[in-house]
Amino acid sequence: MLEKGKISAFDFQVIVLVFTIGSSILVGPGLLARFAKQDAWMASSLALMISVSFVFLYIRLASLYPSLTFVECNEKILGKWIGNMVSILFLSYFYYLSSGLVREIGDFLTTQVLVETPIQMIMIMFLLISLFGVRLGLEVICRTAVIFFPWIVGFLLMWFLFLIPEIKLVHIQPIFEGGIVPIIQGSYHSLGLPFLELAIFLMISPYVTEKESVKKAFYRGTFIGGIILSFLVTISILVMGAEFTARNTYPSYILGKKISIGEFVQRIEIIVAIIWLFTIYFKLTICYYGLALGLAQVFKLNNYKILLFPLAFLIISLALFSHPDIVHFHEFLDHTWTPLSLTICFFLPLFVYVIGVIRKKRAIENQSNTENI
Amino acid sequence: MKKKWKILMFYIVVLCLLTGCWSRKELNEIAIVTALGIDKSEDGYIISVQIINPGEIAGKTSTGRTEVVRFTANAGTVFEALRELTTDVPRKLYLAHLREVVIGEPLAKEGIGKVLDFLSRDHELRTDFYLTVAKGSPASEILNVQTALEKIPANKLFSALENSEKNWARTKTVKLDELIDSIVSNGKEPVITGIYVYGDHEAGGDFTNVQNVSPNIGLRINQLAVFKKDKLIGWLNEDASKGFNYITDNIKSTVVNVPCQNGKVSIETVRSKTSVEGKIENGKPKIHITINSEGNIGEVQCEIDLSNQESLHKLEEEYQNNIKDKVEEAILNVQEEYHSDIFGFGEVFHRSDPKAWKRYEQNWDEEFSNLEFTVQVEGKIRRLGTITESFQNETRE
Amino acid sequence: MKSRKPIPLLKLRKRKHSQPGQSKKDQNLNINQNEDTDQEQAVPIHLHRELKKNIEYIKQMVGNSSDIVIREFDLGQTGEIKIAIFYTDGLADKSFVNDFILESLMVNIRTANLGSDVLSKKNIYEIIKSHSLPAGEINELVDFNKVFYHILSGDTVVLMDGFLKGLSIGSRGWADRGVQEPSSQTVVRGPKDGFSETLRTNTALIRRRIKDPNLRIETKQIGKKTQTDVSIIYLKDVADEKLVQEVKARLKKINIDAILESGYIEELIQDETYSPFPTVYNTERPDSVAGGILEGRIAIVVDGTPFVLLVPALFVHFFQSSEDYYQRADIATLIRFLRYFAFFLALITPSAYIAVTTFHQEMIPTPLLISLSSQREGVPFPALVEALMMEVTFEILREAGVRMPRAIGSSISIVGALVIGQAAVEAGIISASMVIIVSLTAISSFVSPTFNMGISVRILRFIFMFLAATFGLFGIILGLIMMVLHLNSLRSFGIPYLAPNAPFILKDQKDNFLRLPHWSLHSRPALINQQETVKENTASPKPPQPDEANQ
Amino acid sequence: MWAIIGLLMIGGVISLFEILPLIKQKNWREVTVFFILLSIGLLLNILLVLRIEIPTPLDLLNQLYKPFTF
Repeated sequence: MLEKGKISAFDFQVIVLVFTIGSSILVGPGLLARFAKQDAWMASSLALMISVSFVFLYIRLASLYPSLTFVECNEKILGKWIGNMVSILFLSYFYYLSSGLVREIGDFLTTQVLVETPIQMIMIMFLLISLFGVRLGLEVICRTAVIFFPWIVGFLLMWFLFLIPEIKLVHIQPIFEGGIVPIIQGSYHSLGLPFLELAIFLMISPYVTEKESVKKAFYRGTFIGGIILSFLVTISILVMGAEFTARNTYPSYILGKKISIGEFVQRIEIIVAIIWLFTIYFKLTICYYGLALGLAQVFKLNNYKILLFPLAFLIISLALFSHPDIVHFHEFLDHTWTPLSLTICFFLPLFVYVIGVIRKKRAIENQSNTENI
Repeated sequence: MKKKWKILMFYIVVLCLLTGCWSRKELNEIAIVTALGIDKSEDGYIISVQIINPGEIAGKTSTGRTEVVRFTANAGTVFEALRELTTDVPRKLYLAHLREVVIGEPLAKEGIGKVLDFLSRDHELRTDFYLTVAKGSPASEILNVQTALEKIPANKLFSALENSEKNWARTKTVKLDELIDSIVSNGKEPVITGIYVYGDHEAGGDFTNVQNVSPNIGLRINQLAVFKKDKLIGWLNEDASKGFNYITDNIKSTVVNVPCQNGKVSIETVRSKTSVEGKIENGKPKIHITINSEGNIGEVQCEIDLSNQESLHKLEEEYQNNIKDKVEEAILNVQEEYHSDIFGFGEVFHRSDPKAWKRYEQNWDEEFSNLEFTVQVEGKIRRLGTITESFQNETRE
Repeated sequence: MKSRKPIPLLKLRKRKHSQPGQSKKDQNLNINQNEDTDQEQAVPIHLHRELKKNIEYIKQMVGNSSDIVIREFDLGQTGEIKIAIFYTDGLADKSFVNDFILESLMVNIRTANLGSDVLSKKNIYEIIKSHSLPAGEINELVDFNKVFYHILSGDTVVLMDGFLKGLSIGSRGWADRGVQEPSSQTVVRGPKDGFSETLRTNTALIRRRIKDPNLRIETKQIGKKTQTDVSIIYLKDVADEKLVQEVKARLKKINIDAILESGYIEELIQDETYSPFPTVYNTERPDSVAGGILEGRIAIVVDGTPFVLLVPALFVHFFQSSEDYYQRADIATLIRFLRYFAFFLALITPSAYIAVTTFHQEMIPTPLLISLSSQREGVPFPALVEALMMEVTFEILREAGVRMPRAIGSSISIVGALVIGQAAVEAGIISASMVIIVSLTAISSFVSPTFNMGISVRILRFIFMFLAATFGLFGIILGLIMMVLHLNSLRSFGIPYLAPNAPFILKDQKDNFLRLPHWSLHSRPALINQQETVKENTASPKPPQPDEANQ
Repeated sequence: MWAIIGLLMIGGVISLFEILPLIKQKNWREVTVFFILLSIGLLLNILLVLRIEIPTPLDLLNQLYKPFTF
């Protein structure tokens, strides 16, 4: 075993939840509002409903071989060559996802907060801290998430509470203006962000000690995270209107700017940035961790930690050259990300699962056959 | 051996830290801009900024310099002009604490959309400042006025706008996102409160102005500017402004004068709630406005027997009529003169009947000009103030 | 003339370490002799049969040390029995030696009724051992290492001519500070006695609080030269057996020549050296130690210091004062929150100030921003340098205040701070707000009930300041994440440092941030002890029912 | 130029720290994988420093998934 740490179901639930919120909290509302206008909140809830089926698939896949990670499963089910090919495909998705997250944090900070700071510097710092976490192991990452979890929740609650006076119900009317099509379109696009990305937890679920409560924790984490996201989308639209939400690059940050209670509680948009930094940190760290662990398992190394520095170089460089500009990034997010995620994080695991089930059945049959003889 | 990588990481982090502090700006290196004025010039914009002189406002000893300073620059775009100001302003302009944006009337007539893009794109700008239109004088001149009582003129405008919206209801505070929202929306057109300089225009920048008990010059907010898309097309008069606020449910408190025998009674509106409903009747859109208003007697200047419930009912009726008149006048005025749906009736239809709205959306302005509407006012007078009967009845003899 | 070559000192040193020792009033201890022997092969230097040679050897070993008293005298009717006693002046209780050892050996033994036995050269050893020493603690000695240990730790050693063994009599008694009020951790309500420098006094203070036969006090000597007594104290039926073994194993690993204070032990047994956070708790208060032992933790008492160690020490322990349990639950809870808040303030305030004023001015309300920037007019340094200057000045003042003679210490430091702060502001070098920030930080760092945590905050504060000066709040967040990651990677004797928060243990939340009333503190901390977890079963107090009250 | 030297130096220091114990333990597989990944990473970063345009793989994906977007 490359990872000796053990995490509890509660830790797992927290990390799933934080992962779900991470990065979508800032990009999600804009993306949804672009497609579904004022019905974005419905699109978001619909996406949550659909995503339960993904989680279902992941849980079934994980329970096929409860003590193996996805990469190990692949090899066991598909054999050395095809299995490793599938694993590499899977890992390259998360390689891109890690670099995309690093890119997102860099873009956000350089447009909103630290404008003059070179984006490379921010990326390097963030990735270094993430490396620090990955290096300390899964247990430490999850426990750190548990420590920050009440803060994230507290800040979120505070933020939502402060926004209540700004709500204008007229903003979500008329309901169903464009019919069902834009809603489906919107929810389709938010599938890849973040629900399909949860496939990374196939790399982590074997390390949960309480096997029987993994399922519940996974569902609960996804569900609560998804509800928070829907809530956020709803509140963005209620406060700012669909037009304004869609037009802004980081609508939830602008949402923070709208808070003004008396002359006292205002100018606290940095809270949003803090929530976002925390959540995206854990998302990145989990991806980074899964990537390093998976790669080590593919190459049969006995230590994933030595891969971290080389991977850091790779992630930084991909983050810098993958998108020539922010328009490209948004284009990619809007049009390619969801189908790509569907291929890698849904059809691929589905394929592996189906083959796995067939193989297992056959093995049992063979066994009974031999017994009969 | 195990600790080595920690040490390595530590060094890398320190290395990163030592390489610099790029975005740093010390407090004494920034110039806090509280008001921004935008005027039109032949080939671009004249930008004027009002900068705070913090030492004068919060310092222990005053050196006799002015509390605010105005700078202007002329360039092709707003952004360029702001950068051009660096040739004049010794410090880096800092826009996050902007309270007021004043737009010159000629510019507003030409269209403010281009200007607004900068205001919503720049990362430093927040969305919590108010937008106003300078009436009768360029925006730069508005920023050139020293105000009495409030040391920072922009703050004076800011609080005056808030207070008058709350207590007078003939102005309206407009923030950036709301403005953009109504420019973009087809069923709603924007309004912005006007602002003008009264008194001796020359004396504005003179520091001695604020040393007078009654200043020679001052700033006053009044009237609402009617826009069509992003272009200013005219001004609402004061009564129509009030009517406008009644329709858009923007009344927190106001004063209504009602005639009675040989005089007037002032009624203070303390609560008002408007609901606007849109319906398609006989293939024609129709608007129905219901206003629920509650008031107290604020001042009595005539002989009226307030202890009599009948006379109170009469007053209530007058009160209702007064509001109704203003609302109707406002709508008719806008329908005839401006053909611009500043009340957001289009949005009402959009919300209540999105399918029908699709039909009208294209030529809504025309539809709006011929829109039928009914106004229903429920006025109630609840309290009489601290005295009941006016002593005017006694003084008559 | 000499029949035996004296053993070089160097060789002796090696052997001395392995000596198991027994001290006064240690009747109920069991000492793990077997554990000691496997550490280093002890080479015993046996006593010689001739007393003269023994005395000669001892004299040679201790040199001319004036405090070693050697008293030779003769016994028996004819004085044919030669005897000598040895003790260290100052460490041994002189009156005890005179009244109970010398008197009984020299006077009373003659008149004693020995029944059929006759005092003779043959049976003198047995007679002395069983008849004529009115002392509680007697040990038999066969080799010199033990002899030296006993002499030098204040016992009296009796050697007789013609025997290969001697006796040591517990006669320890030296000048002692006595039990005084602890100076480093004071409380308003609670016991005012504190540990002193004598191990025995300290163990007695603990024993007096826990009168349970299960309380184990196990002592061993650590330090090749100092032979310092180190006791571990735990409740056998509460403490985790594995934990006890772990502590013993770590103590056994120590190979050092001197232990002068418990700080030595602390550094030698802690889990992680490269960490600003303490993983061993130290206290001067017996009630804190007793509380810790009752939770299943293990106390390590070191002779010569009033600071007793408690392991495992988790992060939350450093925010819990023993006074929390003596006050009402509600105020104790509030005060705990205050402590965490102060910890946070002490850690973050200067860096947050730097971040907000140099990166995120949009966060400051306009009037405050105007006032801050008017204060900064004319200040020639960037905020970071300003903060560093003030922080360093403050640290110097604090250190000076501690080291200076007590009489002038506190007054000078206050005056120094006032003068430096005020003058610096008036000279325009430092902005007034920065002085406020630094004072706030300073005061906050004193709120922590233990000194240790205050130190780690002092170190980390500077790192946070640099982070804030480079990346603003982003840097602070990164720093916080890094700090929590590090905290999570720490363990104190195998127990996660941030427990019971991470891993989250719901059961232990009753005495974490909150301090629930005593009647609801049913169980001991889950991670620290596995056995006998139930602490108490008092029902919550209720007012008597009215009909009962009437009866 | 300095940036490249710096990059190479950081890469060198990291390999020094990470690889020496591995070589001592004769974990050749780890060493190989480490060096291959590190050199690709360094190469990419050096190309970035030299401002040589690296074609982004995402354009390929964009092309590939064009039919599936709506």
